[in-house]
Amino acid sequence: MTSQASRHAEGPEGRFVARVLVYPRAEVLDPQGRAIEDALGRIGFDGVRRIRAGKSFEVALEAADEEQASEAVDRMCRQLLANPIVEDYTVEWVSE
Amino acid sequence: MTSQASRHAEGPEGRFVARVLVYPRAEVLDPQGRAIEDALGRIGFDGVRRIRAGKSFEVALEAADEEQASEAVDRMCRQLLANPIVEDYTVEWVSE
Amino acid sequence: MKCGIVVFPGSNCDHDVYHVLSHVLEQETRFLWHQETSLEGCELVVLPGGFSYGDYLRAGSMAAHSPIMAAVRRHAEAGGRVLGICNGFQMLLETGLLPGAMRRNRDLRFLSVDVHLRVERDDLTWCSSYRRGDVLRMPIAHAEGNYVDTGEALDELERRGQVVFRYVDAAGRREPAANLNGSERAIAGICNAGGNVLGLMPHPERCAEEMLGNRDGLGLLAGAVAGGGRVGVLAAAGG
Amino acid sequence: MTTTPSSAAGEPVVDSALAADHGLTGEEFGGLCDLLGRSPTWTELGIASALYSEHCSYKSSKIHLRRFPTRSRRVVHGPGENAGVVDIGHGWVAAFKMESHNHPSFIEPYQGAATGVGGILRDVFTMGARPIACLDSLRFGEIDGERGARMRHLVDGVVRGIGDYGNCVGIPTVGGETGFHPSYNGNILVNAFALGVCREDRIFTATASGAGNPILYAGSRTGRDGIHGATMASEAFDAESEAKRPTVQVGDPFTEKVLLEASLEAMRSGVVLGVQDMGAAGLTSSCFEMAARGGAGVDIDLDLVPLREASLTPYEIMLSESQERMVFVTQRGQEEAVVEILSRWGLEASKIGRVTDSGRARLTFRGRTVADMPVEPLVDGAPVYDRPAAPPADLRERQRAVDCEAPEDPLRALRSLLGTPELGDKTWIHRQYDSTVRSNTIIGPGSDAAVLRLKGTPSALALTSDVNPSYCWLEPRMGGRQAVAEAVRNLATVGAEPVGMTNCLNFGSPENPGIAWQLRECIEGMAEACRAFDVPVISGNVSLYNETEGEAVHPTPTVAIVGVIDRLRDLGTEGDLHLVLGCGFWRPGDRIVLLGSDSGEYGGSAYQRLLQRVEAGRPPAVDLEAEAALCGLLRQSRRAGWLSGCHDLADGGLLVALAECAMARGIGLRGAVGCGPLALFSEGQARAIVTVPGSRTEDLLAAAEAGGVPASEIGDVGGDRLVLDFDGGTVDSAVDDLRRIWTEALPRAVG
Ligand SMILES: Nc1ncnc2c1ncn2[C@@H]1O[C@H](COP(=O)(O)OP(=O)(O)O)[C@@H](O)[C@H]1O
Ligand SMILES: [Mg+2]
Repeated sequence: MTSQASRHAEGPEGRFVARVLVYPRAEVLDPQGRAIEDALGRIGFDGVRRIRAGKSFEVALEAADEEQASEAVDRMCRQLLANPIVEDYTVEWVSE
Repeated sequence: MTSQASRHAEGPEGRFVARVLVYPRAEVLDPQGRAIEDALGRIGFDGVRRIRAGKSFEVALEAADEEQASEAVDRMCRQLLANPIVEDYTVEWVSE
Repeated sequence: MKCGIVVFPGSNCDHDVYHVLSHVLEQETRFLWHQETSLEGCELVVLPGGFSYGDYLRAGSMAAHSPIMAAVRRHAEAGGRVLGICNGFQMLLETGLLPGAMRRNRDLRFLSVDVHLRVERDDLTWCSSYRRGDVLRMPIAHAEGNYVDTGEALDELERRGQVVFRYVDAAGRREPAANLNGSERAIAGICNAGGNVLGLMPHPERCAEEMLGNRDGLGLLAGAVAGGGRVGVLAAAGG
Repeated sequence: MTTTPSSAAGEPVVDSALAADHGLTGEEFGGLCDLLGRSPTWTELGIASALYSEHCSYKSSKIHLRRFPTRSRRVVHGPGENAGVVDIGHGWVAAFKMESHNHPSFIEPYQGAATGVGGILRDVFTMGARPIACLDSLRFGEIDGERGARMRHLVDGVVRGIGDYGNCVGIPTVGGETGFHPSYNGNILVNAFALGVCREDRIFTATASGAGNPILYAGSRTGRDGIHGATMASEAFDAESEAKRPTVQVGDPFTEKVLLEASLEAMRSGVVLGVQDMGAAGLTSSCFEMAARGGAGVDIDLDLVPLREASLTPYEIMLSESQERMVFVTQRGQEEAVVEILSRWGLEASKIGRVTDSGRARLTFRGRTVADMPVEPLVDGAPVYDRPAAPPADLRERQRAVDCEAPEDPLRALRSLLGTPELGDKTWIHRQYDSTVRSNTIIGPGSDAAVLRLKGTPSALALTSDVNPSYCWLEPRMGGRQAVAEAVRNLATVGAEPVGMTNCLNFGSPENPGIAWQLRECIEGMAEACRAFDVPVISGNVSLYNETEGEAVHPTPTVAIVGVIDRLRDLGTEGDLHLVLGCGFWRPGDRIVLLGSDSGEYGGSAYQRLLQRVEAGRPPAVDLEAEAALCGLLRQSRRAGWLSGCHDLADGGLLVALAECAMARGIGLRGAVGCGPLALFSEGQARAIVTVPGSRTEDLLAAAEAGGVPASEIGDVGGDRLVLDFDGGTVDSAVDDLRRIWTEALPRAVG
């Protein structure tokens, strides 16, 4: 559950945009990823080694500063966007 | 449908890892994003301006070179991973 | 009429359609495996409901690439009849045999309820048992039935009269509350320009016998096998 | 393979402390060492702890379960198989079972509930039966206000999980029940039931036989998920359970669906001898149980087990509870036919070992013997405990007589009750379940019993699940009886004859004498009722240790009973089958007749609990003779085609039942009863309301009299108001008004 704040993009008036990526935890079955792998194989993509299928959220929020924004997004992830029992999440900051 | 190949990460033996992000197109209603906005509001996050909810895939593949890898991932997106009527996709390259 | 029902891994309404076509309507009916490349002379091809490939990614997206779909496409392009029910409708969208796409239902939940449909066209063989304006009751059971397309595409669809069924209330009125999955223009079922390919979200095969308390769907399946020959459009009913 | 098994470098040293960590008592560990003639290896310890867990061995409940009658002329397979099997006529049999997935669902509601459905479906199709229906019985804690936030999340996740799994596999969920009570705040209950049918000569059992025959592994690969699920289900919750989170299994309903189709096809092929799914304790229980049934042994090469991660240890491979996996034993030399079928469905299959006549399970891994254990003594010789049982210290206090005040305004009381999640409409839940796929559903969720036609026969099956935990908590024996009686009664409302029962016994820790007593008493009550109604118990499941920090759930012995309607057509002479068999008024002018008489206890009633906010006294008495008479009368009237509708009286009593009938289609009634306002809410048992056309009342009343069932005409169906005169006043309300309160109750509560 790494929250790597690589680059905080601060828009006008303390507006931040985070990108949250949520994937099944490594040891947890990812049936969707498997199904897509198989399907790509059937269509003839044979170089594919592995697919992980996850979710991605773009969160635009206002906050006083980077730290607050970061803290808020982290809480959102834990409370709503990701299910820590079966999923890992990462947060990145993007410019608008 | 931008395919911005920002950085090609080449693993051993021509192994590449792409990150594909698929979001509902701007003009298409994003019911899931809206639902998350509402839910975040209900649990007291008030700085949130907007959420876009999409999918994210990590595609590990083998290819002769960057160009082939890039071309293959682009085809995957068009043929399977995204539905152009309702979705846009972007491709990024990540190091393993 | 010789009918074929395509079985994909994850199809789960295949036997239900088979039951109605074969036992209720007494048609020569067979299953077609998704890996086959020929339709074995079937005049009506049904893509049944279910969760082909688990509906992972997007409903119908993976089935659209099955080997048999090339044959289905040729059949459709030659004017042959293709009926897609629920997951089958989603496949028709994913293959491009019908225009548009599906999103998750408006409230993001699976919906298993009876809905009312208004018949918008009666000049198609499919609807030969109904009259325009008829209100039918049919079950829906899906999580991704929220039909969408671009504004222009929808206008085009309407202009060409390709909307065959719409969600309405019991009195036949278009009310937002009756459009449970949130489909654009309350679209429940559409056909292609030629009228020989039909897709709809509700399940006519689940309401085709008196014993189940509802026979409103029988007409559609009867229409699907009506007329004989390879023509899917009702012999030029002047409309 | 004669080397003595040993633990490998890096594996923990097995001693009694480590055994204790695995939930084995000193005595159990000693017995294990004696049995092996040495100290077990790490892998063997894992295996033994799983087989000795409450979940697999039934060590605390076995002694009580023997009380159940398990035989009848219809029973084909009783308890002991993956699912019980009964003859349902016309050459068909039904296989069914119920199972709990309580602990996993509390930890991760979506996956917990989903994999619960997956597991019970596999239990059914391993018997060769095609699943055709599911039920789900759910118990949640308080969902109101701030404190209910976590519970609302659980409700949402459980319902989605059940729906997504069953919907994808394509098995309709046709009924169930949902209850809310603070005793489930720390432990919710998720009990899933599945029913399958097959031709009588096509039934399979999970048996490994014939030395040399190959053992095939099929389905998903083995991962690290769910290791020790069976042990976890055998422990009470505490703060440490949080740390056990990674043991949650993730289900893949798509793989289940193809596994189902491929398995049934393989079983039809004629080369399969035995089939077993990998449920709790995964490969361990499947190998040991299959071998035990066949009186055989097995040699398994763990290097051949398909893995998701190469780093799995033998211990983990044997205990993984990865989902959607099966084991097949085939005729020697014919395994290719099965592999071919599986691969056509896109499934991996590999030969992992063979049947032996050694009576032992020998497991090798990377050239080393990692376990060599006798099968039979571990499976059938698992410890059996007769745990001390005594009435709980507070039983007197629970059963103290309390005065139940009559409502000043019965209509207000009715409205309050209909507005609770307990009595409110459950459509919000079951509309997330596909209830009509397979096109057999005549009556789905929302009635007393679901009814499914059996294609190709003139008959139908009816099914229902019931239990009233408050009754069981106040007086376990009566509660046990009542659960069975209510289920039988629900079946009788649609004219079905009960043919078999399954159950799921959800209790707290059996090491607490009060709870051991509740368990024994509930079972005794259930068994009494089973005997009275001649209903055999053909399968079931026990879930103990449903408690958190000493707070146990109310005793919840969930009962599911399946019934047969021999000639469906006979029931429909008064209208369309779905109208006549569903509960709800539909034809103005029909007479309403109340059958049965009130016994007058209020303990545990909805009125007492939800409006008076107490839970004390005696629950309604269950007079098994009166129940049998009522059910006999209902079946007779159904067969004769007299009834246009029927609904039994249960939670909430007479007024709630009448309101339910009215709300179903917005058609009211005008009637009168001779009781006071309180009795409108009595839950006196052995009662039902039926509707009949005027021309049939004579027949019905005469039959009631002959059968010794009290009967009184209480009014007529019609109008859009519910109007009921009682002794001292009148209840008068627009049906629409009640309906609005009732339908909004649950959606509002779950937010
Ligand atoms: N979790 C559930 N899943 C499916 N159906 C449910 C569920 N909970 C309640 N129902 C349906 O709601 C109706 C009312 O339930 P209940 O009050 O328990 O009925 P009864 O008292 O007749 O046993 C039943 O038809 C039941 O099948
Ligand atoms: Mg009932």
